[in-house]
Amino acid sequence: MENNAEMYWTGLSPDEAREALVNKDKSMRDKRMSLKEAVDKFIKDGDNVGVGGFVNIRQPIAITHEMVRHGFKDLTLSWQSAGLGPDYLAGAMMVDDSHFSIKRVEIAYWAHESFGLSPMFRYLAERGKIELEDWSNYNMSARFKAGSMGLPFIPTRGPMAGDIPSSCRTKIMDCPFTGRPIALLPASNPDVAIIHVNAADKYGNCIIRGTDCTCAEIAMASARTIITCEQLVSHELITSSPKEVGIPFPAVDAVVEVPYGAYPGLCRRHYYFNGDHIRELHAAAAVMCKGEPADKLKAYYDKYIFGVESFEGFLEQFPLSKLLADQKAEAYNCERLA
Amino acid sequence: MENNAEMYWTGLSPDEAREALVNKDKSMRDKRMSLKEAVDKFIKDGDNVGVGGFVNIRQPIAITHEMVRHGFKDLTLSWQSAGLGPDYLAGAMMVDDSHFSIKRVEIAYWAHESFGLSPMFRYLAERGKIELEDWSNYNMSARFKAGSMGLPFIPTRGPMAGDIPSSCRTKIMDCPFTGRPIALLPASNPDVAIIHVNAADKYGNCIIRGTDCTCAEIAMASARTIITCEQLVSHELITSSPKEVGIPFPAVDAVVEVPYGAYPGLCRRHYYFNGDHIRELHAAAAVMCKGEPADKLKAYYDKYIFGVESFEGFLEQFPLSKLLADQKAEAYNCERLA
Amino acid sequence: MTASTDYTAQEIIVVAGAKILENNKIVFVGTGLPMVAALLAKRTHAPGLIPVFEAGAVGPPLEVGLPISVGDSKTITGACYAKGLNAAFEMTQRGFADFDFIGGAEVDMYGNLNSTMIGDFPGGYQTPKVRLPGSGGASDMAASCERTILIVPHDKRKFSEKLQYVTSPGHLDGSPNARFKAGMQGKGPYRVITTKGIFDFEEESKRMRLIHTFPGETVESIQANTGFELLVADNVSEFTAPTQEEVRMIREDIDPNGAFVKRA
Amino acid sequence: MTASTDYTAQEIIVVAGAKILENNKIVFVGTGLPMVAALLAKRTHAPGLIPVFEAGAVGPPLEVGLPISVGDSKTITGACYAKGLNAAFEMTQRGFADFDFIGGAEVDMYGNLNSTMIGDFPGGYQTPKVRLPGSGGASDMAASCERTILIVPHDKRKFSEKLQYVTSPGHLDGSPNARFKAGMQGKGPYRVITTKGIFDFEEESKRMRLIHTFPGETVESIQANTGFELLVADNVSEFTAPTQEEVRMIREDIDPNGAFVKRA
Repeated sequence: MENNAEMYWTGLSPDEAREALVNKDKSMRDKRMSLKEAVDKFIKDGDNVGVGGFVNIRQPIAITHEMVRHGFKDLTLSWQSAGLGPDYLAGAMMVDDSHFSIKRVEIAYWAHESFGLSPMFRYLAERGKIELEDWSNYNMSARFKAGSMGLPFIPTRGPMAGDIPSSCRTKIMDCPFTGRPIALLPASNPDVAIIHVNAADKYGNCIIRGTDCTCAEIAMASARTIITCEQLVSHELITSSPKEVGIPFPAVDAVVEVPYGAYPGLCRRHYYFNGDHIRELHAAAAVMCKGEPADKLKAYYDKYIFGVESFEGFLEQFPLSKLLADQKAEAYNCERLA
Repeated sequence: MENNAEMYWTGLSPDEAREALVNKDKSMRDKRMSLKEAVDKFIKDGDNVGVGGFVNIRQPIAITHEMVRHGFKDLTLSWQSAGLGPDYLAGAMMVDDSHFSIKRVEIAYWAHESFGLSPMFRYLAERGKIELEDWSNYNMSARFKAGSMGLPFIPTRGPMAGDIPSSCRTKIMDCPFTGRPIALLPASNPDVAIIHVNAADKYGNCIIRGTDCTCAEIAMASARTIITCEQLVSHELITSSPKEVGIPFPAVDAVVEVPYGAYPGLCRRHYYFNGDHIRELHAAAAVMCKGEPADKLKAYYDKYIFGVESFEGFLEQFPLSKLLADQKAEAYNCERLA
Repeated sequence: MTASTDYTAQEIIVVAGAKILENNKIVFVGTGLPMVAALLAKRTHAPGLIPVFEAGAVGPPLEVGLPISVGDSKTITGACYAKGLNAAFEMTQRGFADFDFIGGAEVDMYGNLNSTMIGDFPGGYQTPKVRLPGSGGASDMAASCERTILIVPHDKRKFSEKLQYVTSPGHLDGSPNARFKAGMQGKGPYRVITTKGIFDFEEESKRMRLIHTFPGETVESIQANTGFELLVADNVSEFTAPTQEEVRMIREDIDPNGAFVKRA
Repeated sequence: MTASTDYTAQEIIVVAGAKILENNKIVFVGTGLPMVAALLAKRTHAPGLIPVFEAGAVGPPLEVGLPISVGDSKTITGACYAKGLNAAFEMTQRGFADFDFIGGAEVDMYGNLNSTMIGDFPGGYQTPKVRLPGSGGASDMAASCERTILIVPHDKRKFSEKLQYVTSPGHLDGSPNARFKAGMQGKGPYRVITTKGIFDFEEESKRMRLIHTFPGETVESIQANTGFELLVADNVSEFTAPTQEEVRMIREDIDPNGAFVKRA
């Protein structure tokens, strides 16, 4: 096993992550603010940003739009599997990398399952514009978990062979109990977590429906956490079911109510995918992979992101009938009385 | 760090634990049976038994009574903090160690918080009648967690100094990422888990109210799991809230409906502690610490355990008014409409 | 049970995949065609099949239809357990998955799989010729599920002597106990389903072995489209063409929108 | 704010413990008197105090009364988060606990605590003279919370030069950065509350230092009952006796059944 001299931490080192929490005001206080304020206050150039959700499920889309409007430089992005969230950030870099830039990604998967590959990922990766570090879904989930547990590393059994261990900072050691090889993954403690949830109270106690993805781990591993929620609800309602709380308030710094905040992705109980819009975004980026200029993508950003004040302005560009249809499609998936 | 040559596994080694699951029928099938049948079928002499619950909360009391009636030899018992469950098993050994015996305990705490020390633990430990291995609550919880994760060990930061590391099989190594010492705890994979839950369906999907304790980890780490539940409910009801399922069916081998199955301890939403009865049991054992014979404890066992056919017979010896009062006390703690 | 005459390459893959899945077993289902195959199996010979999806869902009945993501809301409804990614992979690492079922872009004779990049590794890792999505959970499933079922479109350049990048470990270099020695669990690659046939792995050498040719293919035509030397089972046979009912189920009931099974 | 004249030793411990707890901080509360003190603090000067209990509850209002176990149903009601033991300790290890508050049977001058055994360790470990309950979560809290508050009944044999067993690590041997070097986190022991007074730890030496005497005690009487040499703060002062209202709250509102605060 190699020694630790060469280890570099992106985001916070384990000791820095501890220190950040020690110095944090962990009181139960009102954390509501505008999304603009939250992004301005809690994200900085050069940050390692942990992205919540999974592929196009409950991705923090509203937050990424606000980040694009704000502009950031040299971000490191970390997630397990993601689609739209990073697409929006990467697309901004493709449109104007003096306004927005990603330095590095630490990931397992960047694509869209049934909606195909990410042209943004292909464009940036194939041109060497971002540093890549490949892990697996469990690797990245376990790295966030280690970070959320206050551990410097966590062991896993996979993937133990192949080229992933040579693409990343995992270390293989012989287990001192069994003698067999085991992987040790360094913790991930992002500077800031961006997470969309179903419901939250003003203190930041969050309820997630459907898969938790790795959201609690990312929030609790990070030094700061921005939460958007479909519904801002009373503390009394949230705490009437303590076991449903997936992220507790001390891990949260900002709470913003943003209905449809994961759209055009899916948010369980609220809306299903808008595949047409995902394809519209991709079409605008895909031509750049073939060497065309950024015009089409710039037009998309001008229309949907730079041309509006807030995420509500993005939503207003969809016909109401489409938003209602996507609500209805999801209502079929988890039928319940209103 | 020492090498692995000296490592001994109680219960299953990591490779044996994997093999046990590989060979297991994991189908969704009806697992209902009598408690007698479950104990007879799934517990064997010499087993490492993982005990669910925490101190006197949701301890698998009905299962321990049935185990006592059955009689077992040379058990290893593993838990984080427990009270009544192991008291009943240890008391049986004090009454007649040719019928029931414990060889070893791997634990963090054996006592009763506000109800005082465990005279059973004092009696057996101070006379050298059981092997002791001391860990901490997090240590034992993390060991079960490692077992449930299919890992041979899990790192923790505590307790890193003091005498616990010299009382147990933890190993301290220098973290290959930070250079600082970190504890590696060997996984615990018991032969059998004994767990009481609030509700289960016939396949073994379980819902736990109040603290989960370390029940899911113990069940999923063990080769076999016996579940008793306050309520046996339909699969449809259980799966209408998939996120409330704490233990999924493939981890479960037997499901037995046993109302009051954690009594005289607490089960959230069902009943609060019966402190008087805990004290009655302890009084019968405490005199043996002072050198008196087993008569009083034997009388308790003859009356409450050997003298009855099943746990219902134990319950029948309480006045209905007391059972209702303990229900009512708990109803105050978590008031809700019926 | 009339044989279909107009099934597509993807449809026969789905039917073959479904048939390999066994009733009452737990299968960790990767995204894409494996999801369609699992649903077809569940609605035909394997109603007791227990699907697990890496975003967290265990054992959903899938009565609300085909998920188009392994995190789709449709995987949660009626599930027996639904936490997050860590919980799903921890169960797998523990040994709760009898099978995993994954797809990839490039495979070698030992069932190692590439879904990361086309290009030169490690030299060109930071500037891949084609950047693929990456492992997702496939490498975790391949490392820790008991037996792996692979889907790879059959193409000479994709059935390679040496992969450009090994994302999901299979039988590694085929040496005895290679997986165990590397620290992994499970028996590794079990079946490969391609657009041309079905393969298993010979016990001793761990090399890919043709066991079924798809209609219209021969041992020779398949070898000709494979970039390494195939083993051929003694009793190699033709895989029965999908029935009209199977094809109808795929087209009308299971994937009516062509989310994964393309009509073309 | 009339001073009480009939408070008990346990009652002054509870009042002192409550006063050390700061509003709006997270305190990981051990079983016994710390629970009573946390509830008193929450109902007096520290309504924003956030208790965490090791069985899993985070931030309950405790409006349904005093839990008699750290896993008591009363800790769950109205809590902001409630998983199990692993989750509670993982949060602690991460740094979410400003304080922990634990009791023990034996303490040394560096705030190391014994709650495991009386007897000879390691020789007599398997046959202890008195077997105590064991660590529970105390050693985990002591290892990973930011600052530790200890309660130990004051007795010469229990304030020992050398502990019979070190369950919960404090400042270890008092050497510079001893905790950090051992791999732990947090600043370690912060206050000790006994039946005779309140102590902190001197910055350099990490040795226990008397800062407040309880009414009726003097520096000398306390040293006489301590098995090691105490440091004494320059400005040592007498701790104000509990008020009648504080005593009433403990007896009537908080622990009316004497679950932890014995009347005798």
